[in-house]
Amino acid sequence: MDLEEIQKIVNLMEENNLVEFELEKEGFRIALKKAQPMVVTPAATMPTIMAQNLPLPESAGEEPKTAEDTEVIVSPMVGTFYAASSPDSPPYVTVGQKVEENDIVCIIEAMKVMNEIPAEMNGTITEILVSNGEPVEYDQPLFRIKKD
Amino acid sequence: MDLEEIQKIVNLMEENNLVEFELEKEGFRIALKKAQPMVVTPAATMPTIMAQNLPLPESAGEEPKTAEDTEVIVSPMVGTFYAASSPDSPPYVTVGQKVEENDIVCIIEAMKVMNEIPAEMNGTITEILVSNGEPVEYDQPLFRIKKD
Amino acid sequence: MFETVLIANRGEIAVRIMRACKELGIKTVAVYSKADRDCLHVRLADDAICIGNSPSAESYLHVPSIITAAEIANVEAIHPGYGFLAEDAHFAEICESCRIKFIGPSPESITKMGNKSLAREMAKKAGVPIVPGSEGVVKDKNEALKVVEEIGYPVIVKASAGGGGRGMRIAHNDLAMATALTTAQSEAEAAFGSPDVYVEKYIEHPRHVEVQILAGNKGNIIHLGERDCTVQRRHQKLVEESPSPAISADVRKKICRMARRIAQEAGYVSAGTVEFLVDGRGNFYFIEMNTRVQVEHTVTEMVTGVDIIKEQLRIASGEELSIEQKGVRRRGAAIECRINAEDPDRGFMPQSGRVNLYIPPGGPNVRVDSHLYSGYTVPSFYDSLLAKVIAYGKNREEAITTMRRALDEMVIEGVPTTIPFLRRIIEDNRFARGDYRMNLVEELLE
Amino acid sequence: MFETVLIANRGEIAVRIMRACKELGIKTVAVYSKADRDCLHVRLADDAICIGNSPSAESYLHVPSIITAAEIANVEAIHPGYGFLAEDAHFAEICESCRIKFIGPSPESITKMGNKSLAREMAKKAGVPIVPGSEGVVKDKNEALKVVEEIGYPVIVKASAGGGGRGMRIAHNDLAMATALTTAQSEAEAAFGSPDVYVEKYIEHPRHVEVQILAGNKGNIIHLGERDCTVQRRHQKLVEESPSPAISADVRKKICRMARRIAQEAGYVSAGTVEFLVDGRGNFYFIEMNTRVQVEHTVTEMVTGVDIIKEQLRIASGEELSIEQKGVRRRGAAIECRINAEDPDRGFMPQSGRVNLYIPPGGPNVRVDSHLYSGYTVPSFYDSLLAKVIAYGKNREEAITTMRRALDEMVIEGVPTTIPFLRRIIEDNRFARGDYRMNLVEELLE
Repeated sequence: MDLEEIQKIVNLMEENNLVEFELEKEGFRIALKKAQPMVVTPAATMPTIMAQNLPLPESAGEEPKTAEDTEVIVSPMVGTFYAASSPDSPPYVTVGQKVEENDIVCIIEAMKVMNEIPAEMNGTITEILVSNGEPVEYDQPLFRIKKD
Repeated sequence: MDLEEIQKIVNLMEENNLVEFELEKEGFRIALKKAQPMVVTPAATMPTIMAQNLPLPESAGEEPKTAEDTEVIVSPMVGTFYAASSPDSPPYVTVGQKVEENDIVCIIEAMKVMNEIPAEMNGTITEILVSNGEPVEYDQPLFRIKKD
Repeated sequence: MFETVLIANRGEIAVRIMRACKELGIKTVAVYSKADRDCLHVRLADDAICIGNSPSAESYLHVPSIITAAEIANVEAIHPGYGFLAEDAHFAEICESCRIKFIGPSPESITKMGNKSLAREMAKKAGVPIVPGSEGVVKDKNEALKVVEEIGYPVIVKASAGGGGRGMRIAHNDLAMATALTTAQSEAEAAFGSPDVYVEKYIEHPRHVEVQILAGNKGNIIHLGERDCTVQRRHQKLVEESPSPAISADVRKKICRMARRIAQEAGYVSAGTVEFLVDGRGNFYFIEMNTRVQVEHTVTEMVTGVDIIKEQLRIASGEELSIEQKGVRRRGAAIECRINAEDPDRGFMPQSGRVNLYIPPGGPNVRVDSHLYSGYTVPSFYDSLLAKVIAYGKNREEAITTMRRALDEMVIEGVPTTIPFLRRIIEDNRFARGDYRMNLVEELLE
Repeated sequence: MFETVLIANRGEIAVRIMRACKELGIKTVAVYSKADRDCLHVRLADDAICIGNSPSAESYLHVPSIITAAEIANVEAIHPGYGFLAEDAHFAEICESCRIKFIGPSPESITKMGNKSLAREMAKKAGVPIVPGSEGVVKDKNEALKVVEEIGYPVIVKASAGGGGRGMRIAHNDLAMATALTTAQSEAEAAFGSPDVYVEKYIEHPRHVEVQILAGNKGNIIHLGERDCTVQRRHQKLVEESPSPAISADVRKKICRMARRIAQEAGYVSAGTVEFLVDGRGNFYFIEMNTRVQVEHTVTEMVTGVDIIKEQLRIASGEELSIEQKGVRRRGAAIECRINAEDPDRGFMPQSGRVNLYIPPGGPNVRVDSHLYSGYTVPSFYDSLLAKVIAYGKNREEAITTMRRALDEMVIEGVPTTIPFLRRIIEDNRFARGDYRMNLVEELLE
C-alpha cells in the first residue's frame, strides 16, 4: 500500500463520513467506523469529533468494553505517554504482569515534567492501550487491568 | 480485497445505515453496527400555539377524551358554525337527541355558502362542543356522539 | 398600514413574511394544513387557523378555505408568498371582491405577465430585446429557413403548447433543421395534441440574470439591481447571488433600465422580478416577469439593505416606497444557498422525515431564513426547501469564504439534504471565478 | 498567517474565534474539559483535546495542560478569548517562552493595564481625564475635606484593597463625610484587613461607554468607535449597543481620540477596549483598559463591517491591519442582548440543565453567536452566557424593533433564561428614548 492508496482511503473516509478505518494485511482485518449521527434524546450526547491529524484516540470518553472485574487506568492529564523511565530502560509494565497499588505503570510528560503514574489497585495488566511516545488526552484509557 | 471492494462496503454501510463494520478473514469474523434508533423526546415536540384573539379552540387536534363507544363529529372545513337552519328555527340537534347516519346536525358557513353537515353514524348526541355563530377550524370537534 | 395580515403560505416564506409584519407592528394570522400543525410559521403567528387536509389542493391551494379563514380572522390583507396562489389572478380577484387586499400586483398584471406571448409583446413595445424568433407558428421547412435567415443558427424548435423539454429540438444547420422541425412537430402532437411549433434563437448555456423591481402606487418604479441565478438544475435554482459576477457595468445598467421600462409599460404596482437570459457576449433577452416575491429576494436585501417584504406591505397598504432610486446603494456581495431536503445521490429525490438535530450556521455575515427546528418532521406534501443560507461579504470572495464556513458548520440530521452538493458548487473553481454557465450543475453531476 | 491556532476557551467565544479562523483558512484546535465533551466548540474544531476535569481550575485555567495540548497539536498560536486566561500576563509569558504566539498584547501591556493605579498614571500622562480624587490614602476627615475642596460633592470613599461594594460609602456634605470615612475604614478593616481608604468624585448613575481599539504592529492605532454598555446589573452587562444614543458628536470624537492616545502611550499592540464613565453633562473619565476581545465586540462589527477577531489574528501573525482609520465607516445601529442561563425571578441565579428545544432567531438583520443546540446540557461549572443576539438597523429605532422581534421568536426550553427580562428592557420607554443610566435595571427590578 502506497501513499496514493492511503490518500484514496482518506478521501473515501472524508466523503463517507467515516471516523475510523482499520486494515491489517497479514491475516487480513478491516474495521470501518462512521460518525454517529447525533440523536436528540435525553440520553444521547454529541459525539466528540476528534483529531484527524493528531495521533489521538477517537474519543477518550469511549472506554473500551471491560469485563466485570476489569478496570481501566486513565490518564490524569494531557501529555505524552512513556512506557519506560528512559529509552534504554525496560517498560514499567508488560501484559500479564502483576502490579500492586501505587506501583508506577508509566510516565506522562507534560511541559517537560515527567509525571509517574501509579496503579490504583492490585491486579494484572491485560492490555496496554497506547504506544510509547503517543500523545494522550485527559481521561484517556491507558491500561486495562484485571483486579485481583 | 481492493479499493473497489472497500467502496462497495462503504456503499453498503451508507445504504443500510451501518455505523460500524468489521471483517476478519482468518477463521472469519464479521461485526456490523447500525445507527442507534432515534428516540422522539416529548419535550422536543413543539406545542401548537393557537389563536389568542380568535374565538377558536386551543387546538383542533386535541380531541376531547371520549368514552369507548363515543365518537366525535369534526368540522370538514373552516367556517362559521350554525346550530340551526335560520335564526328562528330550532337547532338541528340537541343533547340527548338520537340521530341517524346522514341526518343534518349543523351548518358550516364558508364564503356565504351554507354547508349542511351530516352525521356519519347512528347514535345519540351527548355533547355540543361549539356555540352558535362560532368560527371553527378544519378538523375541529363539533359534537360528541354515542354510537348505537 | 394594515393591522392584521393573513399569510396564505407555509414554511420559510411564511416565517419571513411574519418577521417583516412583526417589525411593522402588524398582527399575523397563519393558515395551515393538517400536516403542518407543528410547522414554525404556526408557532410564530399571532393567530393560526387549520384550513384543511395535508395535500395542497385541500389546503394551501383551496381558495374558499383561505378566504373563509381571512373573513373569520377579520384580516385586511392576504400575503400569498411565492408558489401556491401567489400568481393566481383568479385568487387575487376573489380577494378583491371580498374586500381583502391581495398583497401583490393587480389581477390584470398577473394575467398579462402570466401569458408568455402577451409579456413578449409588452417587452417589444417597451423596446426590450426578446429572444429573436418566428412570429407565431412555423408550418414547414421553408418558413423555418426564412426565420433562420434573420436570426442565424443555432435555433431551437419549440412546441407552442409546450413545456418541460418535450417538443423541443435544437438545430445548428439547414440539414438538422428539417429533422428538428418534423420531430418537434410529431412530439408536440403526441404530447400536447397540437403539432404547432415555433422557432427561436437558441442561447447556448446562457446566464440567468434577473432584476428586482419595486413599483409604488404613483407610478414611481425603482430597481434594486440584479441577481444572478445561473446555478440551476433542471430549471430549479440552487445558488443565487447579487451582484452578478459575469456582466459588465454597461450590461447591468441596461438590463436594470429595461426592467423598469417593462414594469412601466405594464402599469405594474408592487414588487416584481424581470428575468433575462444573457449570452457570452453580453447580449440579453427578456424571458418573463414574475409578479411575486422570489425565493432569492434575500440576496438583494443583503446588498441594498432594503426590506423587500416590508416594501410590498407598504405598497399594498397604499403607502409610498420608503426609498427612491437615487437612495439605493449596493454594497458588497451576497450569495444564497437553498438547502433542500433532497438526496443528491438519488437524482435529488425529495425526502421527508424527522430532523433529529438542526444546528443553523451563525456568527457574522450569515443570515438564515428557515422554518426548521430540531425535532421537526418534514412532510412529504410540499416543496423540499428547508432553509436558505445567505452569506454576505465586502466582496464576492469574502461572501464565498463565509458561505463555505457556514455550510461547513451547518447540521441537519435525519433527512438527506443538498448541503454536500452545495458545498461542491461553492468550492468549485469555475464558481469561484464567476465563470460558469447554466450547465455548471450538469457538469458537476457527471 | 498562522496555519493552526489553539483556542483556549469554550462556548460561544470559542465558536466565534473558530469562525474567524476558518474564514482565514486557519486550522483550529479546541481544548475542552470533561464537562464540555458535547459542547459545540468541540464539534466545530478541526481537532479537539480533552485537557482536564470539569472545574475551570483543572482545565481552562490549568496552564500546563493547555500548553501541553498546544505542543502536542503543534500549534503556532493560542487565542485566549475572554475570561479564563485572557488577561493573565503570566500565561502570556509562558506562551512566549514556549514559542507559541499569544494572540493578544504583550505580557507587559497586560500587567500595566491590569494594575489600576498604573493605568490611571498612564491615562494622566496621556492627558485623559480620570475620576478626580485623592492621591492615595486619606487618613482623616481633614485630609478628606481638603480633597473635597478641589473636587466637590458628592464623593465616594473606597477601600484601597477593596472591590464588590464593601468598604464603599457615599457622602453629599461635610456632615455625612465624617461618618462615611469612619464607616468605610472599619468596613475595609473588617473585609480586607486594612483600613486604608481613598476619596473619589462620585459619578451618579453614569453611562458606561467604551471605545474599541485596534493597534497594529507598526504603532498604527485605529478606533472603531464606541459602545454603550450602560445596561448593567451588578457590573454585569446585559445589553450593549453602538453607537451610544446618549453622547454628543463632540464627546464621541473626544473619547475616541483619548482612547487612541492611551493605547499609544502604553505602546499597545492588538485589540483592546478603553472604558469611560460619562456623566449627565458629557464629562467623561477613563476607568480602565481591557486587553482582550470583549463579549460585546459584535455590535462594533455590525456597524463597521470590520471583523475584530480576524484583525487580532492578523496583528498576532505579524501582518498589518486590513483597514486604516480613514477607511472606517460606521453605518446604522446595532444592539446586543446577552442571553444568560439565569433565573431573573430568583436573583438571576445561574441555571444548568438540558436545553430540550432551541430555536435561534433568524431572518434579516439578526446575528446570533452561540454554542447552543437542541439537546445540549448547560454545565454548572462555567459562565451562564448561552447566546448573544445582535440586531442591526439603519437607525437605533429599527435595531430595537428587530431586537424585539428576534427575542419574541427565540425559543430556549429546559432552562430559565434572561430572555423575558431582556424583553422588558428592550420594550422600556427609557431604553427606547436612549435616556437611561446605570440604574435602569435596578429600577426595572423594583
